[in-house]
Amino acid sequence: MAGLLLSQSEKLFIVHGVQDDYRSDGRSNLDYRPMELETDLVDTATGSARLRLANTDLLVAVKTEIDVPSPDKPDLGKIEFNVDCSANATPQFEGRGGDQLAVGIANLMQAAYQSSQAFNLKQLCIFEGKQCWKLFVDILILECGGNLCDAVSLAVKAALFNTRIPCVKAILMDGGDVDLQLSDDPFDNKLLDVGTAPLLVTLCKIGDKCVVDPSAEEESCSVVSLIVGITGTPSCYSDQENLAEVGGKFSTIDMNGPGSVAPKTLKDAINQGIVAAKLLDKALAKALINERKENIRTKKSSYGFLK
Amino acid sequence: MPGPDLLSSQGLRLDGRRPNELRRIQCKLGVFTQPDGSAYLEQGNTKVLAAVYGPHQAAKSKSLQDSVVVNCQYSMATFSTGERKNRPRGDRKSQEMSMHLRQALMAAIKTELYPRSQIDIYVEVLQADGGAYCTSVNAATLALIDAGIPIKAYVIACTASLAWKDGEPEPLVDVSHVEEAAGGVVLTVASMPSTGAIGLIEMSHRLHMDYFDTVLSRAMQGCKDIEVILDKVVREHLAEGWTKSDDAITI
Amino acid sequence: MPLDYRRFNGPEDSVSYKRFTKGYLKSYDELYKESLDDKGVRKDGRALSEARSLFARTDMVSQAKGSSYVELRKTKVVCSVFDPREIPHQNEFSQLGQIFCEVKFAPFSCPRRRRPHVPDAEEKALSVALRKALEPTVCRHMFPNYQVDVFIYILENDGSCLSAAINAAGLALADAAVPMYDVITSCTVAIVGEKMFVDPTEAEENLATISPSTPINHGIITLSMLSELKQISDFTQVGSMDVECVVKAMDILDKECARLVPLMQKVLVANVLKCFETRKRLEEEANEKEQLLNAKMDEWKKLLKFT
Amino acid sequence: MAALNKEKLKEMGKLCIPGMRLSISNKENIAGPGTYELRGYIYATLCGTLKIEQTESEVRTVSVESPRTPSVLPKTGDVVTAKVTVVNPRMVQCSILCVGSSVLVRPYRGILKKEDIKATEKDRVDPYKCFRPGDVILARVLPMTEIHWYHISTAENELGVVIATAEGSPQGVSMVPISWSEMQCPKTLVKEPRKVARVIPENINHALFPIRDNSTKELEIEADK
Amino acid sequence: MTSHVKIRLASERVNHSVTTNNDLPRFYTPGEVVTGMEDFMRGHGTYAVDDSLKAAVAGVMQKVNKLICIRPRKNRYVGEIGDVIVGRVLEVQQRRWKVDTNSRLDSVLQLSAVNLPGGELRRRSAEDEQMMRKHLQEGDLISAEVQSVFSDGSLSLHTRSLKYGKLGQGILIKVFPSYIKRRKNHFHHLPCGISVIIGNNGYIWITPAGQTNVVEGDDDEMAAVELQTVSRSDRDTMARVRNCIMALAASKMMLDDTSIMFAYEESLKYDDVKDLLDPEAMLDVAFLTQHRINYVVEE
Repeated sequence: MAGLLLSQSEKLFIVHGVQDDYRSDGRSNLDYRPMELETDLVDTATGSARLRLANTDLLVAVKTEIDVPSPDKPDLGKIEFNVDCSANATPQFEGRGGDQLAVGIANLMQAAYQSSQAFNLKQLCIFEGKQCWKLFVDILILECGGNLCDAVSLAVKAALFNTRIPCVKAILMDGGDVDLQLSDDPFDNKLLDVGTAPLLVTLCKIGDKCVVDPSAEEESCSVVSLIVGITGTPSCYSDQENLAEVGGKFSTIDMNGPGSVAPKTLKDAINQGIVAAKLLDKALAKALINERKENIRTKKSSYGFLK
Repeated sequence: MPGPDLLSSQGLRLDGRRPNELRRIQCKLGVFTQPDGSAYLEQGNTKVLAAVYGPHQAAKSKSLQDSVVVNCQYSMATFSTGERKNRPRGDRKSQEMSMHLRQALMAAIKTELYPRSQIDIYVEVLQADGGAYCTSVNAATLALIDAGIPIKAYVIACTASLAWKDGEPEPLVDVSHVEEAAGGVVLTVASMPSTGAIGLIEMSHRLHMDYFDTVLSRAMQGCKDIEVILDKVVREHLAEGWTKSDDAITI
Repeated sequence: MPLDYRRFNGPEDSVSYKRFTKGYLKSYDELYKESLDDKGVRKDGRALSEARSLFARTDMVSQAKGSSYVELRKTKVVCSVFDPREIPHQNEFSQLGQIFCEVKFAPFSCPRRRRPHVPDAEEKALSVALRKALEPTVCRHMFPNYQVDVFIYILENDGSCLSAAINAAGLALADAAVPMYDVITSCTVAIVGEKMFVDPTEAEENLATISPSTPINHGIITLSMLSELKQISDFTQVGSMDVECVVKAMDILDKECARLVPLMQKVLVANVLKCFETRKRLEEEANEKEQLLNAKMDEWKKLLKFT
Repeated sequence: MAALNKEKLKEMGKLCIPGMRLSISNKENIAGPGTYELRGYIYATLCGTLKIEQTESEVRTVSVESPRTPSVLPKTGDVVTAKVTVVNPRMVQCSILCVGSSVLVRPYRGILKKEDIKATEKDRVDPYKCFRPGDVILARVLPMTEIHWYHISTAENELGVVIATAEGSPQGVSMVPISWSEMQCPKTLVKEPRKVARVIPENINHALFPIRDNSTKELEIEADK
Repeated sequence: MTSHVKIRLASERVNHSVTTNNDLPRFYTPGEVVTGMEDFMRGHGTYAVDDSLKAAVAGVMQKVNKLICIRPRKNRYVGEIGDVIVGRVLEVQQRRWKVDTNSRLDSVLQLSAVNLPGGELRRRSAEDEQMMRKHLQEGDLISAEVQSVFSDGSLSLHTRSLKYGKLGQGILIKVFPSYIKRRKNHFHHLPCGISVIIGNNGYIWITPAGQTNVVEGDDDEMAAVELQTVSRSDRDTMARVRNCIMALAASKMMLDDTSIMFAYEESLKYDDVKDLLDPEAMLDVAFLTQHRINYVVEE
């Protein structure tokens, strides 16, 4: 994002603050700002989530379509990320103004979800070689207050957690063509297994230290930030006890911004990223499971942008 | 004549409404902190977010000496419709919508107050279930009010259609997507109900001259009804932000 | 998209006929065996930690200010760099100049045919990665408000094309006398389990991208270094791997990048020598011409006096 | 080949490539063009040869000279050669062709404002009486304030028009300066006003069209007598 | 390493309103007739149709003699001569700076309206222009006073006083200008040991008390002051004040030194400053502050 204009002494103040592990709003370098999450608020999508992290506001919707698997990977489904920077966020995004940022985030998400250890595309297969589900994950950025990547990954994971795929009742083979019969019952559907879905952690290098969850002001003080995608821990998302402790692996690492880093900083930062990602994953799982429990008890009413 | 099936034998519409009944309207002003004004509006299942930036300094190339530049962008989220859209904006339809939006709002904004400035109005349709344009106009009006930009009166848009009941014409207000798709006439009116001025009229499909007035007056009635609802919300919003220490009244 | 509508363009998406031959879809193990035999020798005879020999030269394209050609056996890349020019559609004052990168695959560069005009997603991603790698290398404050164009044309792709492109761009920038902080070198490693394929071919890259059924490390890491300053200018990773693996790969890449530096230096020194030679030759020629001209002048003057 | 190279190397001096550490940076050693300073050392930014110049007593400027035209833009304070493209009452627009002695690959746009034309009597300057489109001028670059436009100044004796053709004269016939503010066509003898630069002749063009000082002119006239 | 991550659900969303719904004033909405009488003067936020005066914005009426204004809940800053503002330099132009002051047009700071190092009035020469960027460059924050308002509504600023000028280290908060209470003094040294400048334009500047504006003095001295590290305790107080102001603004409360100080005192029961980022704590602080203000007003 085009940086905020800051004066040299404001930047200095922020840099000194990071050095001192005490930021302008009282957080330490490893603290996140409070977030708010809601799922299932877009009726036209199969799964959706809205995340608000301080001023950053996102809406993610998952739409499912039936597609033909690629010939190289006949037993895998497809997932596609698409980011749209709404001009509501800033007038700079008007027209095609937000495209560069949008493509950057979409590519990052695509890379993070590439490995089957991050997201198993086999669960989207309907009929090997013929039919599979294609998930369109549409991310709409409504307001920017720093730390977009982390927020996007959290909202995407929540939206996927909320996604219900209709059950296939029957597959009819008519010559070479496949005819699917989907269940009409809206409650007859399956949930996706998203426990391992990766979360992105942005480590913003300010001065000599790295901070998580940078605000827009902090982002403009930094010349380079490191984005790590770390796979989730499925045991957080499930009641089953005997799940193998997997996850916590890097699914993508990328550098952003015009600066460079020393190898040691990079090594420290990725370790810091793992710690942060595990905490994020736990908090997200807790929130999602709570919400699901709440919805079972009471009839869900969507808050959305009201209230 | 299309549309005999738009009304049931009991005189109810496909979604159970009466012909002159609006869909449920819910809204909120000031949803975001960064824009100068913002609003969220739901009309039935059509959901729209609007944000207003400005008035701020206009770019040199656009700047007008005697009035404000109003800049609108209408955009539909890719997931807003049943079928996924490929592009949120830039296609012909949304460009046309942006133009219509601008036209309707320009009629109300007191443009002469802000020379060399610019007002940006951005509308994001999150869910479209018929009447997305109307909801956008209404949401934009609320966002303008939230931003404290002077307007002559509420700009309200509403649609109306025509159905047949026992051989008699029966106009329908606030057309939903299903009714739109059924192929009847859809008349869109953007007006300032309190002054009676009309900013924009658009109609699709064919309608006999004789029935135009009835359909139009039903749409206008719809606008008036919506205005009452929105006015109430605006007042509530003002009251909510009211604190006692406010020294506003200095008589 | 410019499409010729007067002719039949064929389907948007086509499948190679090879897909229907036997043994097209090899199993993971088969692919693995193909890439690496029991003795730890790769298909092209290299050891795991052995990079392909690098051939590089400058001055390839006469129209460009600076250009280079880099070859890693079957991966062949041409790069040209042009003088700073105005940034189109820019209306904000920026203290730092910009680098515009465009990576293009030749239509015949790989088995899959490429669309000649429209840049596809991979090309766009490579362009962004290249820009990010070069930004910390170039002294951008020397040309505020202007941009330097870097064009990469990939003649043949057999893996590691991003590192090849970065290496080529570094040489071409130096050749164009664009001020730079350091020589930039880059290298890629493909990871499959415990094995690390340095400077992988395309087949090895593919193998590393396929997610194996067991939760082992896999993925690709590309790193570019400014070796004198000991700074990492770009780091990209995809796949799934744990911290130890990333750190180990970093060390390998670090060494490999350092190994390339003398090679690059040699090329650049040769370039300088050649430049001086040409300049000397040109100067000599100019002197000769001037002497001739002076002689002529004297002749004329004599004639003038005479008349 | 190697021997040859060695010989040449001696002749050229020390070769540099970007990132090479050249010397310590202190009061005695200053980073010059083609170098940068980092953590107390001077490093090279270009491929080329090392030049160490003794500028003042005990101060040495370390710089790198590239065999090619460096890919840099006109800097504040540089003297540039430019061609006038547009003249209007407020300013003169021109395209910058050379910086110092190096020719630019592409021209850059320059603006010469009315008040920057002359050092004295700034208010009474008329751009039309100083420049005409097509003139080649020498100018100094002012600090950059606008994107894509270099502000330049000719408010020095040595800056101003160097090559100009009078109206109606054939192409290629340059006028000869006859005073600070006038030039004359040697062929048609037309006099035109210009902001003339005082140039010290140094190459062949000046040999063809020598710039005569007024003093020598007088001598000649005397001789004629 | 302790990290702090909190994700709440929308169902736990906090309503920031601290309203006591008993004595609400009369609100006007656009298009509503304010008065039918002719002998009133038309002020901001109103327009005349035929013989009646109508509201153009949604808000409350403000009547000064015969001038009727409708004041909206929030809008862009409308400057008045003598207002104290905090602004950011956007552009360095010839003989003037363009300054962002949250008004509808960029404000102007003329080169002749600043105290340049050297003191006395000098002829503003070409060298000065080149020095302009040294004095104030893009991104710099300044405090200034509105000198005059141009006919198109844009503001002309001046910094010809020791208390105005370039700002050093600190935190800037942006709130809507209507939340700022107009006072005689907008520069406050709070008892908690820090200073705030509450700009009329809604920009609030928080800075350690020792750091007065860097206006005069030679360059070295200026640089030294600017580079000093702010001590941890000052930083802590500043962060607390920042979060308190954010809490008050989220509840749409009026801001002045009293409300900020009240909020600061109420917030002291939260030991950790970062706890004040939680919506519940924010509401709590705002509510208690409102309570105290009500109490003071009744006294």
